Amino acid sequence: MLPTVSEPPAGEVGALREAHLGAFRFMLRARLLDDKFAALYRAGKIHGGVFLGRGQEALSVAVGISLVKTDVFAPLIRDGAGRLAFGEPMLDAIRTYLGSALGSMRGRDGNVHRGRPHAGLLPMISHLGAMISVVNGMLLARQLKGISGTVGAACIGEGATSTGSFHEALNQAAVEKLPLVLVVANNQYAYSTPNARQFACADLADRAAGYGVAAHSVDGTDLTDCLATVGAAVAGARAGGGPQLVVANLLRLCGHGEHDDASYVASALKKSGLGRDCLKIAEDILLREQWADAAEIAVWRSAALREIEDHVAQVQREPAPDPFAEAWTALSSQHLSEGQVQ
Amino acid sequence: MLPTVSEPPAGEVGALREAHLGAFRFMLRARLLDDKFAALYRAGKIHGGVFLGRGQEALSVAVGISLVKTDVFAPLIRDGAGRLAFGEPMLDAIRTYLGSALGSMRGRDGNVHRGRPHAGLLPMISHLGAMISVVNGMLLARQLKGISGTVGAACIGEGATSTGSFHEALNQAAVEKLPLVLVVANNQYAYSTPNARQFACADLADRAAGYGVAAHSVDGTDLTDCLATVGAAVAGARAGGGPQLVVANLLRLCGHGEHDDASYVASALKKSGLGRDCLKIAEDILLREQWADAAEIAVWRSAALREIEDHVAQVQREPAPDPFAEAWTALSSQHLSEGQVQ
Amino acid sequence: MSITYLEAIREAQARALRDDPRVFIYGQDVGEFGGAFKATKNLAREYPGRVLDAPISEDAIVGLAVGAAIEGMRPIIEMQFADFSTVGFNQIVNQAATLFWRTQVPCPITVRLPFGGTSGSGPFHSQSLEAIYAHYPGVVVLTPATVEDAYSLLLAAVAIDDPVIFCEHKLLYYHLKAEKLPTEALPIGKARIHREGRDLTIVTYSAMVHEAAAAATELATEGWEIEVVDLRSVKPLDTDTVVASVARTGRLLCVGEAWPWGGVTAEVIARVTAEGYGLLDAPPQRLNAKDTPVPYHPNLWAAHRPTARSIAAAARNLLRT
Amino acid sequence: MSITYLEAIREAQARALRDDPRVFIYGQDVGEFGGAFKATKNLAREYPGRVLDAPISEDAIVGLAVGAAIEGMRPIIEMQFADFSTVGFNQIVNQAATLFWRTQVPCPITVRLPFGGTSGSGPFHSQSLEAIYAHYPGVVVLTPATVEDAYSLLLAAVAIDDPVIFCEHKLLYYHLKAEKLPTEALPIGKARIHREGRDLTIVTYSAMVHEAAAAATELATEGWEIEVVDLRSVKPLDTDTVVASVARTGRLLCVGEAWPWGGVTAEVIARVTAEGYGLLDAPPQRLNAKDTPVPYHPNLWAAHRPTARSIAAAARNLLRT
Ligand SMILES: Cc1ncc(C[n+]2csc(CCOP(=O)(O)OP(=O)(O)O)c2C)c(N)n1
Ligand SMILES: Cc1ncc(C[n+]2csc(CCOP(=O)(O)OP(=O)(O)O)c2C)c(N)n1
Ligand SMILES: [Mg+2]
Ligand SMILES: [Mg+2]
Repeated sequence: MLPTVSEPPAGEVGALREAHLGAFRFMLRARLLDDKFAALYRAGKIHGGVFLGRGQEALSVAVGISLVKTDVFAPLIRDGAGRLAFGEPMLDAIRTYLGSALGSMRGRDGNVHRGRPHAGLLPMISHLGAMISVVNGMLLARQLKGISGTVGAACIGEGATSTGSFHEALNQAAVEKLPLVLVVANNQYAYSTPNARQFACADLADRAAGYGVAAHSVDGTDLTDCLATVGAAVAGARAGGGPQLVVANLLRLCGHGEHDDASYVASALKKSGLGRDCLKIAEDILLREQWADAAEIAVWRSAALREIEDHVAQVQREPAPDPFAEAWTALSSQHLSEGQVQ
Repeated sequence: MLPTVSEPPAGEVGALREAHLGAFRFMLRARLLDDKFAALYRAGKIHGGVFLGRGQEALSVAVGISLVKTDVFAPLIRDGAGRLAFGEPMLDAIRTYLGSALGSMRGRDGNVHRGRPHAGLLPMISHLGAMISVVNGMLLARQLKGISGTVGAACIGEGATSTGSFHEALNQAAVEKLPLVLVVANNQYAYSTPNARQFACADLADRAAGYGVAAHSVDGTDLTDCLATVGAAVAGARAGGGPQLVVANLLRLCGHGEHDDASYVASALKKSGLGRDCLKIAEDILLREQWADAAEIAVWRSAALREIEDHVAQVQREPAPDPFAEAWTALSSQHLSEGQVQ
Repeated sequence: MSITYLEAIREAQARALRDDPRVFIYGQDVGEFGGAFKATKNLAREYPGRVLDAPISEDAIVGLAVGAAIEGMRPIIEMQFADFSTVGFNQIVNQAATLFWRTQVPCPITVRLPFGGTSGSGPFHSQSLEAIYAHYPGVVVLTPATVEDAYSLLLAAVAIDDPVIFCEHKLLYYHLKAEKLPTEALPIGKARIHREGRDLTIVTYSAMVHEAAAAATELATEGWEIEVVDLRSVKPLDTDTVVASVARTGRLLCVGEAWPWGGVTAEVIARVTAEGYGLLDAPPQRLNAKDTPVPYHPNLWAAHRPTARSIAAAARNLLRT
Repeated sequence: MSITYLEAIREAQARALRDDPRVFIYGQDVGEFGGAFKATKNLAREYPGRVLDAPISEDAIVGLAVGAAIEGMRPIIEMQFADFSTVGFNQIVNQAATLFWRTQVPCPITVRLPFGGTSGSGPFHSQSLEAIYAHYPGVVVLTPATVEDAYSLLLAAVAIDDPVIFCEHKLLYYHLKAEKLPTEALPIGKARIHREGRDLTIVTYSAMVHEAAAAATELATEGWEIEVVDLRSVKPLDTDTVVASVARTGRLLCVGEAWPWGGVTAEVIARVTAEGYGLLDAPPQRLNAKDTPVPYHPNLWAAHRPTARSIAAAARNLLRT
């Protein structure tokens, strides 16, 4: 059963088509990049874990595509698609996973822990929920500097809604009426933990009223719904509507990380609507609406594959970080560094 | 304008009368004890701060009186009345404030930081929100041990709802469906901070739905409402209804502590219904319902004053803690104590 | 048959559950899934209702454990990584660690911290926080280096009436093996001579015991006899055993995988110089991780922490002094 | 005219707000109310929109500061008490302290911690957490002992590009006075000889500088000349000045108000014995608070922390060695 795209006014059809086409291509590139990381992981070419966004690309891309360059974006572990859409160079992802000295994290941090704060792209720390208040701070700073019209988006999973950080930050944003868009991907599991052990409310969107923020629910498997709903949330924040809580329902179509076979995922869930593959659904929309045909999609796919292979090949030739060239200080004020005190 | 006691079925009038009379006497004793602490503070007889429950006695006593001996109670700084009702000896309060070596805290901790864990009365640590999950743990332990019918109540102010601990603990209780009664005294200020800088929702009771717990709102100035509403919440938890969130509206009729003149409290609030003195209202109820007359109340008052003066005089003669007799170890396993390593 | 460090931790928990009805386990993914590292594998099935999945709420996780302990239970908490204990920090250091001192009601909780660096884990899945917890009064901090100690110290941790921070090193989980579980063990608070020697004492703990032992082996080929002391417990810290070793060797090198400032190594040196000053033939030295977050890339990681090679180099320098 | 330590902190903030539009203040009750201790008195009125009351959300408070710093602001955070920073701990040590190292984007935030014991404040309003923060890479930890340093170190804290934990001692707030604010000052990272002497060096910081000085005065009547070194900054720690002092006196007593295990005193001794071993004529000693929470009752509190009297006694012992 395909989702129905509700009839938009004639003039907007072109925009809708463009948005879907753009989004789909980011999703496709993100999926293929994820596949590559999985393959590199299996081949023992990646140090540490690999965390994929499979099944969450529609939601993630909707966030990235709804933002503009000057916005702030704090993606989390399953946001490969959103990152690309926001403008993260694919090279950053590959370099960080492979630990290249030329990457934005220079081998100091890895995998999904990457970003460029001055480009508005925050590099997550692992502690769940901790990035949201950082987004708040960037938004508040802009208000203090008299910059308006900026939006900040933060993505998290439903498991992270149980953190104190989530609560404090959402409440803080509400008190300051900041243009925060907080996107919760309810993918039914936090690692192996099912929702029944994570929260007891009927719908996480019910939390919004308790903070005094706007709520949006979205079918995370449906690109059209994601684009519309996340787009509306971002527009609402940009228009001065204060924080927006978006709760998407979907299913993680992979393990928590590539080391995890996810055998604990209930088969009823896999078979339910939540278990649909958003990439497949998006492709079907394009075909049905005749926004693209199979041949075009095949071209995009092979272009993306080539792009990925080229980048990986390039990064594999790049230098690894050199411990002897490292500054080995965590301070920016070099003169205050304690250096080699052991 | 007096609150109206809605007509109860004939058989319950006696119980209602008894509840009001009992509650009023605890409130009165708590108020007079607070007055004494304030006087001792002004006389320089108390080390550190003094924190009063003035204006919050009706709510607090309703909690204490709704619990039974085998329940768990985690009061906070404004719960003198609830403590007495739950069975805390008045001596514990005085000894802790005066630092007597014979008090339950033996001079190690002071003022409102007192309790007897094995009597179900938790001694708060200062970090707001931190006691709620401890109550959860006691309730869970009882479930594990097969003990049923226990309720645990935790009191906090509206300011503490902004802590991550509050959120994590309430969610935890909801997931485990624990018989937790979480009572929020929304007294409009957290120290000097007004609600507008603390949260942005219309009503803190709106938070309940986001956790999947029951909500109760109550006029915290009205003893009758407090007894009914808190009583219903406790009964709901005891009956297996899971966590209950009670939000009371009232005003702190004193400074944050006795060092604070509270000049920041808006006079409009003081003049509003929130600013009514719950003790005065409770007295008016007793008189109007002819459950007590002025003479009886005067007798209770002087008995309470005598009790307080006697206790204070006794405690002032008690030994102060002796540093030379102190064990100076924080471990229960004495043999693992590092002793005087400096 | 052989048993790993990780299996020993699982077995200790199984035995604690079996022998003591007051024990239960609480932490993220510890139930049906058996934990991120499988330290609670099958325990939920074997002990139904006593191995509970927690929400991602470290503060409430520890708070709940304290409450349960007040009621006489003996909870074992698994932090998914030691690094995440920072968000449960307040409940550990201010709630659990102060309870007995304030109220005379003991707080027998065990907080398991899978800790320490492994290649490719990066700044937030590699931290060594033993010094952070040991600075606070009211806690015991254990750092087993061997399969035997992983087992017996964990059982001891669950048995004592105080909060225990149980630092189990992730690098040892799968690789370190023993023939069988021990039937007897040194008590908490006693250090152990891991290897005897007479030229220099290396005091260390946890995974670094093995780096130090490798360094000692290397130095043996150069004719040096290095004594390696495994602290086992960093709080309490067995100053007597350390001082006695220094009395034999005259030289002290303290090695830790944690950051330098105020680490175990500083504490050991402060104690030895106060109590065993005359015993030292050369200035005591320490070797710690570098004072930066733990890097992701293996090249950087290997340079960030002490290794057999850097320990041997430091020891050689000290032997020459 | 005279100015207190607390007023100096207020004045430093006023000047930072005046001179640098990037500065703003965020914390509970810091606005109209002027802060629990009045360290931001009138600042909200004088600098409208730049002194903001925060909800009771320490984690989000610090997180917000980091975000603002990324955007080029220089936030000053007031924790109501140092003790409550434990619930903002993770954002300090894992977010703020790692930002520059991970991304090369500096994180110029100042976290003011009103800290240290005062009579009647009890276990949760008295803590000294300088060693906890100093253990982590990526932070600077300052501990002013004088009115002048309270002022100039706070200005320096706001000026540098790294996260600063600014430990201001509550006991000094009202009682410690100076004639006027300084116009020049030692930089961050330099210790100061508070009092010269040649028989023994006491290394300390913050309120304990005054206890040590009082002990020195007492010992002077017995003919001893005690040198008191005020560290000013515990991270970085000015080992050179300390070692130079020990070179003059030959004896070292380290004094701290924090708990003993892994405190500043252990760190100082580890450094001095590594670098200045031959300079010591006697074993270095330390004197810290006792290893329990800070007690409420004045009798217990006075025995829990080092005082002029206990410092003098420890110094006498050491002088006799
Ligand atoms: C504070 C904290 N506790 C524990 C973890 C370990 N951890 C990493 S991911 C994860 C599960 C996250 O689940 P969810 O938020 O639902 O996101 P998802 O992985 O499903 O996308 C956990 C527990 C962490 N990163 N941070
Ligand atoms: C985590 C934490 N942060 C700050 C404080 C300092 N503090 C003590 S009471 C208080 C105000 C509490 O307000 P509220 O919760 O509304 O309770 P009320 O005093 O109004 O009864 C604050 C900020 C604290 N105790 N704990
Ligand atoms: Mg999830
Ligand atoms: Mg309040």
